[in-house]
Amino acid sequence: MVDIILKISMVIIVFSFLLVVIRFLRGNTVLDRVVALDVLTVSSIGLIVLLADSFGRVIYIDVSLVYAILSFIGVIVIAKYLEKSL
Amino acid sequence: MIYSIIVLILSLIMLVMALVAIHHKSLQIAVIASGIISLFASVVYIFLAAPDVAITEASIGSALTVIIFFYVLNKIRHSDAKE
Amino acid sequence: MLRNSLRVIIIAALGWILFQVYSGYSSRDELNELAGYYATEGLSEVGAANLVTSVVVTYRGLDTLGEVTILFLTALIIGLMLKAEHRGDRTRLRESSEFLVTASHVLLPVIFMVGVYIFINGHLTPGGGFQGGAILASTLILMLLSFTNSKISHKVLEITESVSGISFIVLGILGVILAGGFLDNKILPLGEFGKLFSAGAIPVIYSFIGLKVGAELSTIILEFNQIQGTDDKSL
Amino acid sequence: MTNLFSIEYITIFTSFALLVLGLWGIISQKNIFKIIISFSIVNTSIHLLLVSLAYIRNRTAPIIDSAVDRVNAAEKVVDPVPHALVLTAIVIGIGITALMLSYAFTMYKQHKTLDINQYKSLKW
Repeated sequence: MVDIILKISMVIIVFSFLLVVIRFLRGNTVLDRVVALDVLTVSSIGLIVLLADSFGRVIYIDVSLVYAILSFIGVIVIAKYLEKSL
Repeated sequence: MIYSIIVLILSLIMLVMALVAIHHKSLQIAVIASGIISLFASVVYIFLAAPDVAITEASIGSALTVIIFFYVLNKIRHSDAKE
Repeated sequence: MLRNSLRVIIIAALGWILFQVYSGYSSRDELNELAGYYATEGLSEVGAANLVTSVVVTYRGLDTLGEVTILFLTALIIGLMLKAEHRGDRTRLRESSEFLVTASHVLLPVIFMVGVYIFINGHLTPGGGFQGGAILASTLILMLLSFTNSKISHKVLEITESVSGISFIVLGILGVILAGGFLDNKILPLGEFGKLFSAGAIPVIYSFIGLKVGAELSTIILEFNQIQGTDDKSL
Repeated sequence: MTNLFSIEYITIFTSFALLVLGLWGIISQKNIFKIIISFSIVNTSIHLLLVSLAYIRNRTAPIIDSAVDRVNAAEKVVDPVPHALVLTAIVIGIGITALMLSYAFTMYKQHKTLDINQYKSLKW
């Protein structure tokens, strides 16, 4: 039962990838694209944690930890660039 | 089976992002698209049972490369404004 | 026009070759001899739970030394190239917002700790010196972004880089004297499998690699940061 | 058919396609920044190819803990050697990218343009 629920949530996350990519391709401004990058990162963190459960390896969670830290810094750099104060 | 479908979708997104990175005329969007390619590559490495490579790609390919690109883009834009 | 069609022909030919390679590929179902040796004997010989770490640090340790050298040379050449840039007064930047400053006060120690965790646990969990070093460098980026007027000296980075590089070499030579060969990890007791203080010298070596890579990447970032916003007459 | 739909075949195909796209970008673009971006795409594709070649079906990551038995680890884990190679290759990749960017910046400062057709210093 839990297995099926986790599979369904994986499918939902991949569907959200598709929606965000459509937004990225149609997006009018650079800001739209930056927010798309951020949302993709957050969704990927969720996908990695689900995969760690379904492959049965706890150690994969380290990857999502690193992701969470570094994507934050990358988005701040892009925001500062757009703000013209890098 | 479901893993194959997910990997297929991630690969398709990577190919589309590669096209955007090569052919979009805005440099900032091209850099962001190449960052997304690295990001999905690192998710695919998890499927391929390589967490070490996934961490390296996430920290270096996806974050530091984009940051260095934006530092140089910022400098070039500064010079453009002055001319 | 001719040039363009030539390009298309070259790319199409390359694509055809690659497609032939792809259609001839058949996946394997067991490890080859070398990898099998690493997977069976490596566990008792090196004592690291992470087989990738045992390959990177011990069996192929010399490659890692060369790789760190390449990174050092890269940082050096970038410094040389951007040194010619006129480093005048930096145009005053806007102060960072309250959110960013407060958040980085909280987050900087945490991020630094995660980086150290990643490279000290390199023999047990995924990660190691390179990844931990990258996270340490990103700490520096966050510092540069949030405290815009602070000065970060090159001296500390240089000293960290040199000391860890020399210690790495000294550990390698100690391996020649006390154990089987260059960068042998049995100069320290192997310990209990799966504990933090195990696998001989691997945690120590990986910590030095992490500090060295972190210092080198930080130097590259600092070089790129120092050319920002300088008042440039030549342009 | 079931073979072609397994993970490593999909990723090998993707890496070849990324390689072709990146090379197309390198030889068709005029902007030096776009060329560097294409180079980093080629870089990623080679890493993906090497990791795909290391994959063996129904096996797990080469890290021994409670999930993998220590005794017959050789039948449970994927090949660790390409992973180690890719690990160093990624770190060298960022060094090369940073070097190319600083070189591109120096060229921009000299010629005040990003178009490589204007860089005529070495042309004869």
